[in-house]
Amino acid sequence: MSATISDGSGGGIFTGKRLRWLAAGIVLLNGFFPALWILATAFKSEIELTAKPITWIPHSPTLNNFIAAFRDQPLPHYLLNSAVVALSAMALSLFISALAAYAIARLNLKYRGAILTSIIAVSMFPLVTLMVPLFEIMRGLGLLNSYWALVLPYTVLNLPICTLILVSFFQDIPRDLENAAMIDGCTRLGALWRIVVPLAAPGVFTAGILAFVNAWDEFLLALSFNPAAAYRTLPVGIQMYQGEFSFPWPTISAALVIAMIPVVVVILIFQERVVSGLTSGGVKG
Amino acid sequence: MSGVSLQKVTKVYDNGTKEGVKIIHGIDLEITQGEFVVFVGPSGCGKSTLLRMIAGLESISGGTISIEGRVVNDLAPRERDIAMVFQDYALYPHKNVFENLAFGLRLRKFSEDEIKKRVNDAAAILKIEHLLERKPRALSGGQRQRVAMGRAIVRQPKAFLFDEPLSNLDALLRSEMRTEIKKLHQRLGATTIYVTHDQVEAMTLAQRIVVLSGGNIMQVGTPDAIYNQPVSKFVAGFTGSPPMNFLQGSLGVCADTATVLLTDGVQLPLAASWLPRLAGAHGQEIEFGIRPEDIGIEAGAGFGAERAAMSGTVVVAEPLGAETLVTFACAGGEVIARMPPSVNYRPGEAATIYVDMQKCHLFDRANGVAL
Amino acid sequence: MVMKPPFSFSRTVIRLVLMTVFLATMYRAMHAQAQAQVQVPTQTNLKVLVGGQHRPDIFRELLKDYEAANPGVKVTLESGGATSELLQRYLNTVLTARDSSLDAFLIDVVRPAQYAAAKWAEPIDPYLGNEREAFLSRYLPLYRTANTIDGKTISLPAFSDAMYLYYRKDLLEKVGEKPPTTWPDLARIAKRVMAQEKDPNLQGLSFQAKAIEGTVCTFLLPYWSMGGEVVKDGKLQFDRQKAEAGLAMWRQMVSDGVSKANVSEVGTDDTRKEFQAGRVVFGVLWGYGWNLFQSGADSRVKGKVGVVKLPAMPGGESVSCMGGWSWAVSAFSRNKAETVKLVRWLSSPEVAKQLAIRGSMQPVFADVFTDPDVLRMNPWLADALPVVETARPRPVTPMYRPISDALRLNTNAVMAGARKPDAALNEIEHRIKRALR
Amino acid sequence: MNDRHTPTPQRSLFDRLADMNETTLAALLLAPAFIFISIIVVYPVATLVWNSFNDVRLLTGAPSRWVGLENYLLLLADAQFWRATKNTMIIVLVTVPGSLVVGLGLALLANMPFKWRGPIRLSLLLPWATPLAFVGLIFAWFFHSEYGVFNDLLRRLGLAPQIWFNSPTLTMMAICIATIWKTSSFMALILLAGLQTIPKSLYEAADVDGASKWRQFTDITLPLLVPSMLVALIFRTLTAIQSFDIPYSMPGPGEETQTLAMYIHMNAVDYLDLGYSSALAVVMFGLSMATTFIYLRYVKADGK
Repeated sequence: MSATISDGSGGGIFTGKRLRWLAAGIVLLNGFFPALWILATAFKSEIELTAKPITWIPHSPTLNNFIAAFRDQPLPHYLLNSAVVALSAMALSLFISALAAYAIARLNLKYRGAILTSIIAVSMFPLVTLMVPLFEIMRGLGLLNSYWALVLPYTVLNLPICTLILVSFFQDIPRDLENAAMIDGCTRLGALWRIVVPLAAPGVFTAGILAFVNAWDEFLLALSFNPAAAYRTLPVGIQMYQGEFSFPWPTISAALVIAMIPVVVVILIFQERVVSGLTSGGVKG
Repeated sequence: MSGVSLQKVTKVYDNGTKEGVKIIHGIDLEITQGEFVVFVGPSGCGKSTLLRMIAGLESISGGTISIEGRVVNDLAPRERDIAMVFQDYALYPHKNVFENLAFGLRLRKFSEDEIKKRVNDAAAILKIEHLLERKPRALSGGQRQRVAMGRAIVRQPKAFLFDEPLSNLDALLRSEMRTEIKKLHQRLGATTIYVTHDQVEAMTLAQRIVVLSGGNIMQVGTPDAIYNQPVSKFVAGFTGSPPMNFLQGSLGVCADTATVLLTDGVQLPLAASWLPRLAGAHGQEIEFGIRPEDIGIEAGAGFGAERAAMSGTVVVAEPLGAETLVTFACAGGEVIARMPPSVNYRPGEAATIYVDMQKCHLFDRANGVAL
Repeated sequence: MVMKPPFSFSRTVIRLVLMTVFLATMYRAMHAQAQAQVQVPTQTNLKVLVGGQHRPDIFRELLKDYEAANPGVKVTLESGGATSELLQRYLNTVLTARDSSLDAFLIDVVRPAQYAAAKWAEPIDPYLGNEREAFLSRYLPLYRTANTIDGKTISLPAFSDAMYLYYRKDLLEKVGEKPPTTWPDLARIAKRVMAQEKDPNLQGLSFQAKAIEGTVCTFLLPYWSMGGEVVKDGKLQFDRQKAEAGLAMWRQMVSDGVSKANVSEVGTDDTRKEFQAGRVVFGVLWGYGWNLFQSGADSRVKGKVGVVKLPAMPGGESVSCMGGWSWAVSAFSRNKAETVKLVRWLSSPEVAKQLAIRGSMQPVFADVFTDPDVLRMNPWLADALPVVETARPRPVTPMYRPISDALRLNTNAVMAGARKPDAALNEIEHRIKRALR
Repeated sequence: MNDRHTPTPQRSLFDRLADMNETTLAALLLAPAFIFISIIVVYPVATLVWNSFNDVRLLTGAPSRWVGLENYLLLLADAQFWRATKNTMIIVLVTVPGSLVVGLGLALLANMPFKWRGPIRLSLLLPWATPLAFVGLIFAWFFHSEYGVFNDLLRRLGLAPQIWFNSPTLTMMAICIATIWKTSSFMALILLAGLQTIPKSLYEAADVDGASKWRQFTDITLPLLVPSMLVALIFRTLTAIQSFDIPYSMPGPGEETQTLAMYIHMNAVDYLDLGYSSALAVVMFGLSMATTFIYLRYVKADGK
């Protein structure tokens, strides 16, 4: 798939309907194939799984794997942990980066550029490099095996992208709207929460989704800081299905399917906003 | 009682140097309660800054501003009890018209009944009752303008501030809204400060005009005073459309006569009333100012007794329907004259024009001050 | 600017926060409730961690007996990481964090040195008082030694294990061979059996070369057999020639077609499954295989399995790799005395007998090996005892983990053909030296 | 009419805070961000650098000890460090351009006028929203030598199936394919954003000038996409240097396909060797910094 295919602008080389179908096919296949394959695997029995040649569509679909997925590991518990961690990290990073972004975008700041750069520089620090000292800090604070152990680092790791997006959205909002609100009776912060932030909703939304997905995605810190069953997040929990001696693929597939459902639902509901938020210029920095 | 009072108000921006950049140079101004005052001046003259300082949107570097006797220097905008209409209206895009109007009242914890009453009253005054449910983006420019004003009205504030509110409207709507604003002020009688760069708005709306330039007040006065007795060439050139004509010359003053000597040997006799003011001014370099409506093509009626004739060449004639503007080249410069529509000049044609010496203005060429 | 439909940020944030708080509270409540049910004043709550492979179900039953006999003590069982490494990774985090929530845990027999050095385990000796000698002398000497570091009893043996040679009695009888005593002998017999059976699915020898802990033993078995050592007095003592010969022996098995070409993908349970399916003549495997071969529902080798000690290298001695697990008391426990009491019970002959009967886990007491009740369920244990008694412990050092990695990863890479033996040995040497620096 | 003034709101302490001068307010608003960054980034980085000059091995139980550059010297002589670095660089060099090209392709395809945009969008978002650890598991399954779909396809095409994870090269290929799949969709989203900001009139003008579609692509689309691409590339490169989840889920033979991040993790969590892992981390941080600076230099040069 190379650049030779099309210029992409308003049709380009792909003027034919058939070619357009082909394009749609490629994109859809790329996006959905792994998910569909896992879905199919989740309905296969252990015997069908090891059949040769492998089957593409389950011959005798079974729900046993889903039952096993719930039986072998506390899957709902993992889902809950992931949700709590990702939502808290998202809310916290939105709040903190909204304040910072407002200061950078609006207030009379001397070293505006340097401040923004230093926030963005956070993303230059690889997570693994921070892992060890962070582990020490969490240990010192007694936060290992707790939600905070993940919420705090995820919040900070999301600050660069959230701040970047919010700054560019805040800058697009006419200053006089804020002035009007202050004359109408708001404090400066009141105007920020009542007028600026709601108007930057697409940006807030984009930043929020990115923050959520980043936190939902994270594996390394979750694996290292919260190994206890009570605080395992999904990516770590899914790894727990494998045993000393076995790797139960159908059960893992079923667990993956269940784990992906909330995300797919979120995407289905918000896809419009995600894409429009990303395309309205926020991400381009 | 004083509506808004400015005393030695200054504004200095920090530009890294010790002194900073001075934007407003010690403004003194008293605006009485209920008065409609217009700040006018070219862009960059500091009029908007001054307005925002009154609103509390800009800090005050020196001096005091008080509203109805209360010093507001350190008060936040919301505590000053003022309302402001912005150039781009600044309507909250995510709230409908009703909520836009109600926002300020809600923040002040008014009862729901009171809010409804005030919003409906304001809407009735502005004839926007049918728009209350709409979002700003579904409104036309003129409607947005009305909503912006409505938002100011419902608050019944101590002072209305307008920041070039009509500049985003097309010419027709602009004159319509101008009339509306004037009517509104007559109806409410609230202290109003209105910033514009448009001298027509200033002339039509103001009870008093404040002409600003470079952060200084050039002149404060009624529209009539500003128009007819400008204190400087700057003020004179700022009002009127087309503006006042200026020709360079010098003064010839004898014991009982005074003459303006223009280039190319043109001499215009000044009225005797000038003499007391021109003692000892012989030979002074001046600018001779005359408004377009004070130039005629004949010595006939409508002009004062003392007219002076000048010969010139027609450069261009612009018929406007009710009148025709004719540009003449004469006395080393160009003058525009407001002529009746019946004149029929061709470019290049030689003509004699008559200047109403009762209405002429003389300014010191060095500092622009009126003589 | 174009504005989106109404969206109240503060409302959304409040909702999210409320939702989060709600979820967390619900979760906490669930937990608190679970704990409240058992919350009786003056009660001691102990938490014990076992691995996923340690039959938590059996332990749970046994612990009920303990609770019945000790009113006022409530024991919660948590089962952690599925493999020895994952379990240890979990314990690494918990213990570096000085977390007091776990009171006791099962640790691999290779780890007491690490627990002693890191001071993660509470030495048991002070709690034993005068009984110390009498108490400890009951254990198999090898296991007593393995859990004693610098004269301190770091942990108490839970069960033993060793690597055995499982073989197909039926197939060997067909060719009239006895179980082999040397590896070349094994290869020879395997080839004969394979030639006889002509079954393309039958392999001669199954052993593990996947990058798992068991592969450390794969490396060590021939190396030890020739008298090699890895760590002595905290220093590396590496005999390259012996190591090279050992690896060469395994590679020979593959190149002769005795073992599968993809042996680098073979893990412990792959050997078990294949042997159980009747596709293997000889299998190198831990003790857990026996029960499954003899009584597994789908076993095709019932009554056809024999167990002997592992073959030796030519001219060398027969050795096995010692396995097993021990109970350690957390140094951060808040109820050490009670926990020691529990752990003493857990490592007692009575419990060992129950574990042997119910889960065919190998005891750490000679007399339990020969207990008639135990032998009725696990007749093979009679053969197992001499193997266990002569098994060798893997290197005893706090830095066992990096040494283990060096050995198994390199063995795996060599067997996969991804690394030359020479390079692998260089790396083993280098990494162990570094770990022991 | 001014007989009924609206009451002035009460000035609470919060209001006073909110009304303070802008610099103080700005400092207050920035404070939470910088406090968090200090705790989660600055302090750890400082400890990291400090630890890298010490022998801190929790497994030995010995107290930590200043050893100067010893950890760095060990690192230079450590074959596994070099191997892990090499693997990491391969992943960077393959997957960064790889996901850019695939992402560009997807963006161009997705930018075409479709009636049903929903499924297209979902298919772009799905890989992005699938956690990396899941992607690793899923692709490990895909490449399974016996039951994997890739070998099935090879068989169906009449080609020899491979034991992917027995060979370092094939394992790296599998890791790169999985990584590109996961990352190209976000790349596509960003590039799609870039594509949609290119005014249509430019293409209309080019049509009038008689430029071919290909010329329009090379002379309009690509150059105007450069800014979006650069931002995407910086972030993509930084994450590629940190590759952990996917290689961790798809281990090759021995440690042949270990990445730097995995090696750091192993030394830190499994060996509890904080000194050495810190030295490794400092080196990795250096790599990230260097990469960023190279990009920034390019951006600056490009800006002129």
